[in-house]
Amino acid sequence: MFMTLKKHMLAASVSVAALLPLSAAAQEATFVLGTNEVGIPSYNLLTAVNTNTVYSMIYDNLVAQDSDLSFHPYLAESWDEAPDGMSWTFHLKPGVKFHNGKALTSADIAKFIEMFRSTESSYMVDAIEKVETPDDLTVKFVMKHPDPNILYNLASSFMGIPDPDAVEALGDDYGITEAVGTGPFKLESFTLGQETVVVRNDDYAWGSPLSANKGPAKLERITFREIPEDSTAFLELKSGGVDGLLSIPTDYLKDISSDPALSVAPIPGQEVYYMPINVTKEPFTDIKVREAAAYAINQEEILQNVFSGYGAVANNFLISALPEAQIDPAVNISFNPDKANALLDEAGWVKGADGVREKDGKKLTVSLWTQNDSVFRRLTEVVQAQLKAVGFDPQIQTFDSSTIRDQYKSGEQQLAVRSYFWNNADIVDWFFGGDRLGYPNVSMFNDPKAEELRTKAMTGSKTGEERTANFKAYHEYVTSQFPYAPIYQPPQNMAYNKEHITMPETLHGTSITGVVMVDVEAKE
Amino acid sequence: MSLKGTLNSIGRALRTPKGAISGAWLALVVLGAIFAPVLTPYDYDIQDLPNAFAAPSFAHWLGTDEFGRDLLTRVLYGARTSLSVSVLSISVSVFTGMVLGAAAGYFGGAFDRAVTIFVDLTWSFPEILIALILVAIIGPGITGTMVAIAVAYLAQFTRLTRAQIMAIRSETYIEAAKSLGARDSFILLRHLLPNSLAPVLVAGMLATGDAIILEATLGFFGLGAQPPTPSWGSMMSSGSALLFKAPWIIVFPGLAVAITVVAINLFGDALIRALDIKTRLREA
Amino acid sequence: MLDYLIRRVLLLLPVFLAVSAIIFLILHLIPGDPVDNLLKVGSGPDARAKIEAKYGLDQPLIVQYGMWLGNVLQGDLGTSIITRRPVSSMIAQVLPNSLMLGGFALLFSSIMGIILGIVAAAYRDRWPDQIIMGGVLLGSTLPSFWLGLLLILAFSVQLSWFPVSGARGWESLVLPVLTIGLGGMALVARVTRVSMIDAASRDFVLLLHAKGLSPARIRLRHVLRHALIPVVTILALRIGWILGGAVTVEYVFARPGLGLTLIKALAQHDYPVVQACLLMLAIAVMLGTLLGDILQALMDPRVRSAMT
Amino acid sequence: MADPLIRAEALVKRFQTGGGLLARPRAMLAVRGVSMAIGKGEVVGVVGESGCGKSTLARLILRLIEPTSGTIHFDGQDLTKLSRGDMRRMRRRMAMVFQDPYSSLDPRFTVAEVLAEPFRVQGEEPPAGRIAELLGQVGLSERLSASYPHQMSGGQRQRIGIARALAQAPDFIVLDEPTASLDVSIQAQIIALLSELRRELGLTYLFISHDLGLVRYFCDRVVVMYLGAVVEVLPKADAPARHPYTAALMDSTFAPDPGQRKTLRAIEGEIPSAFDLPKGCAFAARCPRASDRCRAENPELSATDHPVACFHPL
Amino acid sequence: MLLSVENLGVRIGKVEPLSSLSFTLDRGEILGLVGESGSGKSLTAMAVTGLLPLIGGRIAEGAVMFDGTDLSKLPEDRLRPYRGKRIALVTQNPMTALDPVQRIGDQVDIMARLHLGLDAKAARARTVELLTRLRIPEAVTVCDAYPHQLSGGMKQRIVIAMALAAEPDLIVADEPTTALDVTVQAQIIHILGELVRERGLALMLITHDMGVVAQVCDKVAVLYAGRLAETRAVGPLFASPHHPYTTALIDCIPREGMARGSLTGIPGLVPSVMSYPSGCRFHPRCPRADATCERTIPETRTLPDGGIVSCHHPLGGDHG
Repeated sequence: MFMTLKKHMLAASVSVAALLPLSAAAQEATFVLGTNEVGIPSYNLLTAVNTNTVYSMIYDNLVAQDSDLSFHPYLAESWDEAPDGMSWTFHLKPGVKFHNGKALTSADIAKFIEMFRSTESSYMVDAIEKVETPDDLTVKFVMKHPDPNILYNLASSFMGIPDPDAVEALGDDYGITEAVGTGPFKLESFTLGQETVVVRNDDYAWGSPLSANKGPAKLERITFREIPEDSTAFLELKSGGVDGLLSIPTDYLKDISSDPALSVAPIPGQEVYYMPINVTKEPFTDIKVREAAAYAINQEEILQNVFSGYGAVANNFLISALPEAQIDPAVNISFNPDKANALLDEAGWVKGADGVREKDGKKLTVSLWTQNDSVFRRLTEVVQAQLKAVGFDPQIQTFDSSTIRDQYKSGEQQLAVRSYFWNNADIVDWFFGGDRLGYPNVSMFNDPKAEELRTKAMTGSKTGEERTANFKAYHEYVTSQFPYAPIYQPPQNMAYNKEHITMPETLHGTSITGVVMVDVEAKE
Repeated sequence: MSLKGTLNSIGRALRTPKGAISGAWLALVVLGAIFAPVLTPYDYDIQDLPNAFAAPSFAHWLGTDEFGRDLLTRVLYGARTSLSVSVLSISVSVFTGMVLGAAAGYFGGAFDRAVTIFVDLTWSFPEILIALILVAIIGPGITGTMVAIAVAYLAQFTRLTRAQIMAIRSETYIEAAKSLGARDSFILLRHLLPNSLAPVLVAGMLATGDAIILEATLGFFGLGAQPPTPSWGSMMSSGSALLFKAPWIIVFPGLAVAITVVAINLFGDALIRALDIKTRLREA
Repeated sequence: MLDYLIRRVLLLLPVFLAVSAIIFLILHLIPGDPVDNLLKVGSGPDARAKIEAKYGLDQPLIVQYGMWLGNVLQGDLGTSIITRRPVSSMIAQVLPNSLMLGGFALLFSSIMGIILGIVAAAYRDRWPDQIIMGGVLLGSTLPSFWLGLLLILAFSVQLSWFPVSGARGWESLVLPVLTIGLGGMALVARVTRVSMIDAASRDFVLLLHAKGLSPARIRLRHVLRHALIPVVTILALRIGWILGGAVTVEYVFARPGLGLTLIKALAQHDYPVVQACLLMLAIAVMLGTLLGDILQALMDPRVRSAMT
Repeated sequence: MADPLIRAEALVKRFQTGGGLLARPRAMLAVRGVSMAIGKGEVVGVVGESGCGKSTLARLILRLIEPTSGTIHFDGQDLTKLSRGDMRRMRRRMAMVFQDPYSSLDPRFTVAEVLAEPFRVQGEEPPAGRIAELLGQVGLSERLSASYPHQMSGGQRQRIGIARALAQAPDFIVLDEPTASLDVSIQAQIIALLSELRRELGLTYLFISHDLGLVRYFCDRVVVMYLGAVVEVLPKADAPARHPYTAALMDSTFAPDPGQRKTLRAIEGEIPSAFDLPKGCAFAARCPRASDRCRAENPELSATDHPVACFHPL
Repeated sequence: MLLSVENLGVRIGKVEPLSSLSFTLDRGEILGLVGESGSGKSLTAMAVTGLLPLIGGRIAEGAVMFDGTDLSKLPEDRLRPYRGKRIALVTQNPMTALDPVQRIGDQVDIMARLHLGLDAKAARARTVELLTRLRIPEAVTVCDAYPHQLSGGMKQRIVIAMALAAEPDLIVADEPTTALDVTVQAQIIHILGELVRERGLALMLITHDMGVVAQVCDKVAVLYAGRLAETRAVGPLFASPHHPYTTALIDCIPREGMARGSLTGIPGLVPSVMSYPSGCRFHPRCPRADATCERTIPETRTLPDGGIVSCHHPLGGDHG
C-alpha cells in the first residue's frame, strides 16, 4: 500500500534535506512574487489561465515590449508587416537553443501557434490564418484580417515560446517537473503555492536590446517565493529573509523608503481596481441604480486614505497610459453623491429610517463579493461604507482568491470588487464580451450595440490608429452603460534590499521580466 | 441540582480570590457588550478614513483601525458577537451532546456503538479542522460559525455525558429505583440526568472559552462574522496584515480573547471547587 | 502481545473503511462544482461531460467511492482538479514539512510539559506550582495565530533572530514549533501534574515509602511511570491534532504543510486533494491511537492481560 | 411449609463478559440451579464468601435481573411470566435494602424525596404524614426530612434505606448485606431495628451476608452457598454444620472471647474462578475430606430436613 | 520495651484527630489496636512508621520511643533507615498495596537489596524462600507475575513477605484482613500469629474486629474518637472490661448461643473529627455518663494489672 506515495516521500525528503543549509553561494537571490501572482498551477502556458513573472525567465518571446509600449527585437531579429496588414514575416535570431539543447526553428513557432489555438487565450492568435515556414529561421503569419495588436500579443507573457515537442512529450508533467524554453533561466524546481527555483541558462547569448547584458544572466540561481499575505512578505524583506518583493502594496511604501537598506523601483502601472455590476440581477437591471452605485464610489477618498495617495484614481476601465483610456470626459465616472441619491430617488428607492433605501417593501440590500486578500477586504469595506452612504445595504461575501472565479461563473453576484492586470485595451473585450458571461464577464454584460463595437474593435482594424479609435468607441459605450464602477489605479513598485542586490538603473520592459533579471547582480 | 444550589455554588466560587477576579472580568465584558451603545460615543461601523491608524490616545483609548473606527467601540461590539456566538453554539452543543450521550449511555446496544464510533471519530480530529470543513459546507458567516462550533464540540459533551451516565448507572440508587418499579424514563430524568448535569455544565463553560478561540480563529481565516460586523477574530484578521503598521489593531482584540478565556478557565476552576464535583462524585 | 497486536491492527480495517467513506461523502456535500474550474470559458455541455467522464464524476456515488478507494489502496490519490498534478506528489511535498513541524512540536511539548508537570506536582499548591500552572493556562488560552504573530513581531521583526515565514532550514522551525508547542505543553503539563498527584496518592506509594525507598526514587521510578500512562495516551491522540491543528500556524508562518494544503483545497473544492489530506490525517490519527494503545500495553501489564 | 411466600425453582444465571474483537467472550455461571422457599414471616439467611452468587440470587428473586432459566413464585404468582406493568405493580409488595448506604441514595435527593420516590414511581404521591411516620419507624427525627444524604452518617443513611423499603408496606424485603459497610456498633443497631420491624410489621426477610455469626444470630434458617450453588441449608440457626465448607466457615469465625481461641486449622487454597469451574464438587480442591468421587461427580443437595450437598458429610 | 508510645498527639492541619495515646509493645507480643472508624487507629500506624507527613500530618506532642530512640524527633533522612528495615507496614487493602506495573519478585527483592545489601540473585533466592514459607505455591512463577494476576489473599501474603524481607523488629499491620473473605482472613491471621512466635517479632495489629483480637492478641488498646479508652492484656480485658465502651464493643458481636434481641449496639453516632464532644468523648453514647463526663476529660488511671483505663465511672471487676 502507498508505494507511489512512499517513492514521492523519499524524493521529497531528499529535497528537504537539500534545502536545509542554504550555502551563501555568491550569485543567488530570493524574490517574492506579487500577491496577484500567487498560485500558478504550472509553467505550461498552453494550459495557463494566469501567468507570473517566472514565465518570462524561462521563455523568451518573439518580440519584446518596453515600458513605453514600444516593440523591440527578441527571438526575432526583425519583422515585416505587409502593407495591407494581411501578413507578418519574422526573422529568427540564429543560434538560439532550447534548454534541452534543441535549436529553435521556424517549425517550432508554427507548431506552437497551432497548439495555442486550443487555449483559453486563443483569441490572441485568432487573426492568424496560417503559419508558413519558408526556411528554418523565417516565419510568416498569413492573416485572416489585419490585426495591429499582433505584436502586443506576441510580446505578452502568454506567448513565450516553449519547445512544442517537449510540451507534447511530457504531457501533464510539462510545466511542473520540467519546462523547456529558450529563456535566460531554467526551471529547477516548482512547489505549487510555495516557490519556484530557476538556475542560470549558461548557453544564453540572445539577450534582447532592452537588456544591457546579452549573455548569460549574472545571477546563478533565483528563488521566487509565493507569500499570500502582503504583511508577511514585507516583514521578510524587512528582516532580510528575501532580497526583493516584485510588487509591494502602497501601505508599506513609506516604511520602505525610510529604511536605508531598502530601495523602491517604480514600474509602469498596469493594474485597475473596479467594481463590476451584474446587469442581469435586480435591482441593477435598472441602469439608474447601476449609475447611482457607480457615482457612490469616492475614488479620491480611496486613493488618499486607503492607498495613502500613491497611484491614481480610475475614472474608466483602462490604465491612463493607454490612448484608449482618453474617452469623452463626460462619460468618465467620478464621485457624485448628489447624483447618486437623485438617481435612486428617481428609480423609486426611498430612504428609510435606518438610512437604507426601500422600494415596494424591499430593502436595497445587495451582495458585494470580494476575495480574502487583505487589500481587497479593506477596499471592499470602504466601498461598502460608501455605498451605504447613498442608501445601499451591501452585504460583503468573501471568497478564496482562487475560487472566486468559479463563483462568478454562477452569475449570482450583484456587486464585486476586483482588479485586473493588463496594459492593452483588448481587456475591455475580455471582461465585457457577451460570450464570456459569468467569468470573465462578471457584469454579465451582453449588449447588442456593444457587441457590434466590440467586433469592430477586435477584428475590424487595419492599423494601430484605427484600432485605437475603435476600442475607444467600444470602451466609451461600455462605460456609458455602467456595468462597472472604476475605483483606483495602483502604482507598480518593486522593493529590494540594496545591500544584497543591484538592480539596473532603468527597468526596461512592461514589468520585472527576464529582460530585467539578466542584468540583476547579487552583492557578495 | 436546584437553582438555589447552583446560585450558592456560584456565590461560593465568587468568594475565592480567583473566582472574584475572573468573575469581575467576565461581568465587565458582558456588561460592556450589552451597554456598548451607551458606553461609547462612536459607532462600530461608521468609517472615518482620515483618522485611520490613530494610535491609542485620549479620544480613542485603544486607537483606531484601518478605517478610522474606534477600536474600543469595536472590541465592545465584538464581545457581543464573540460571546453570543460561543455561548449559543456551546449551549446547542451541550444540549445535543447530553441527549445523545444520555441515550447512548442508558440504552447501550447498537445505538451506543454508533454514537461511540461517531464520537471517537470526531474526537480524534482537531476542532479547527472540523469547523473549517463545516464552514466550507455551510458557507462563511455567523450561522456557519455557530454550526461549526456546535458540531466541533459535540463529541466532547456526548462523550462526557455518556461516561457520566455509565458511571451513575452502576450506582446502587439506580438499582434501588428499579427495585421500586421505576420506569426507564423516570430513572433517566430524575436520577441520571440531574446527577450528570454539573460536570457537563462546567465542561460546557470551559468549552465556551475554547469556542471563543475557535470563533476567533475562524474569523482570522475570514470565515466568521462578515464586515462590518465586528468580532474579535475578524478584527484580528484584518489587523494581522497591519501588524507592523498599527500593532494595536491586533493586540487589543487578542488581549480581549486571551484575558476572557483565562477568566473563564479560572472561574471554571473556582466553580469546580465550589461545586466540589470530584469529591461529591466520590461520595455518591 | 503479538496476538493482541494483530487483532488491534485488524480492528483498524473497519475503522479505516468507515473513515474513508465519511471522508468521501463529506466532500460531496460541499457546494461548488470543481468542473467549472476546468471548463474553458464559453465551452458547451459536451466539454463538461468529457471532463466529468475523465474524473469519473458522472458515475453513481458508490461507484466513485469504490474507484477512489481502489486507487487509494494502490497509492494513487488521484489528480488534483485545480493544479492537475498527482495528489500523491503534492502530499509528498508537504508531508515532510508537517511531520517535521509536528514531530518537533510534539517533542517540545512532551519534554517541557512533563518536566513542568513533575515540578508543579512536587510543589503542589505552593508558589512554583502556581506560577507554572498560571503560565501554562496562559499558554493554552492564547489563540495560536495571535501568539504566532506576536512571536514574529518580537523575534523576527524586532530581533531578527528567526525568519518570518516559510519552511527553509531549522531556523524557520523555531517559531512555529514554539507556537504549537506551547499549547501542547500546557496540556501535557496539566495531565502530568494531575496524574502525578493522583498516582502519588495511591496506596502502593504509601507502602513504597514504608519500604524505606527515597522520595526521589519513588517519584521518578514509580510514580512517574504511572503518571506517564495517561500522558502517553493523550500524546498519541495528539498526533492528529499536531498534524491537522497546525493549520493556523502554517497559515500565519506561510509554511507549507498538510493543514494549509487542506484548507486551500477545501476553498477550491479540489476534492481529490481534500480527500487525500483528510485521509492522511485520519491515518495519522488511527496510527496515533494504535501507538497509544501499544505503548499503554507496554507500560501497563493489566492492559496486556485484559487483551487476552 | 404449605404455602411459602417465595418459591424459587432451579434458578440459573449465566453472565457473559468480553466479546468483541479485542477479548474472547467468557461465560460464568453465577447461580447454578438454586431452589429455595421462604415462608411468610420467616427470616432466611444466605451466607457465603465473595463471588458465591448470593447477591445475584437476591436480585433474581426480585427479578431485578432476568434468570437464564428457572422460575420464581411470589405468593403463588410466577414473577418470570409477569408483564412489565404487572411486575411494576407487584413491586409494591417487595423491597430491597442495599449494602452500600452511601451509593444507594441519590446525592441530589433530600430524605423526603427519597422516601417519596416509592410512591412517585408508581404514579402516586405519598399520603400526608407517611414520610414522618416512616422516619419514626426507623428511629429518625422528622427534622431530617430536608437533609441530603451527604449530611448524614452511614447508620442514618441505612435507616433511610430501610424506611424507603418500608414505604409501600411490602410483605417481603431482601436485605443485601445491609450492615457490611457499617461500624460494629452501628451494625448491631441496624440488626436490632430490623428485628423490631419484623416483629411489628410481620415482615418476611431474605438476609444476605458473608458473616456466618451474624446470620446465625439473626435468621431462622441459613442457606450456605459456594460458587453459585447451595451446599447446605441449616434448618435452625444453631444446627451443627454437616458440609465441610460450612464447618470451615464456622472455624473461620472468631468469637470475642479469648477463652474460645481456636487452634486454626484454616482451610488451604482459595475459591476457584467462576469462569472455569472444576469438574465434580466445586469445593473438592480445598476440602480435607475430598475423595476421587468428589473430584469427578457433583453432589446433589439431599432432600432431608437438613439438606446438604456432600458425599462425605460430617 | 521495643516500642513505647507516650502521650502521642497527631495534628492534621487545624484538627487534632489523635491525642494523648500511650501504649507499649515488646518483641514476641501482638498488640491489638481496636476501635471504630475514625478512632485514630490508622493514624497511630502512620505515626509509628513515620509516614504522617505524606498525608499532611505531624506528631504534635508526645514521643514514639523505638528501641531507645524517639522517632518523633528524627528528621526524615534519619527516619528512613528505620522504615522497612526495622519497622515494616502491612496495609489494609492488598488489592492496591502493590505497584500494579511491577513484577512481584522485583517488589519483594528490593527490600533485601536495599536494606540487607544483597545482590539481585541472592535477593531473589531469599524472596522465593520467603514466599514458600508463606505457603505461596510455585513461588518462582509468582515472582514473575504481576499483582493483578493474583488473588487478594495471595497479594496480602506478598505484602507480608515484603514486610518480613528485611528482618524487621516490628510489623504494623493496618486491618490486614478486612478486605478478605473469612476463610482467607483466618489463613492470614494464622500466618501472622505463627511469624510472631517463630521470629520473636513485635506485631501491632490494627482491627475493628473484637473477634480477631480475642483470637490472636496478647494485649489490646481500645481507641475511641482519637483517645485511648482502655489498654490491657487480652484475657482481663475481655473478662472484665473497665471502660463502658469496651463492654459495648464486645457486646456488638453476636456470639454462639446469644439470644435474639440481646444485640442492641451502641446508641448514637460515631463522632467525626470535626465535632468531637466535650469532656469524655464517649459520653453522648454512654449509659453511665453524667454531668462530669460531659465537662471533664477523664484522667487515665493505671490499673493493678498494669492496664490503663480512661473513664470517670469505670466498671468494676465483674459485669454483665
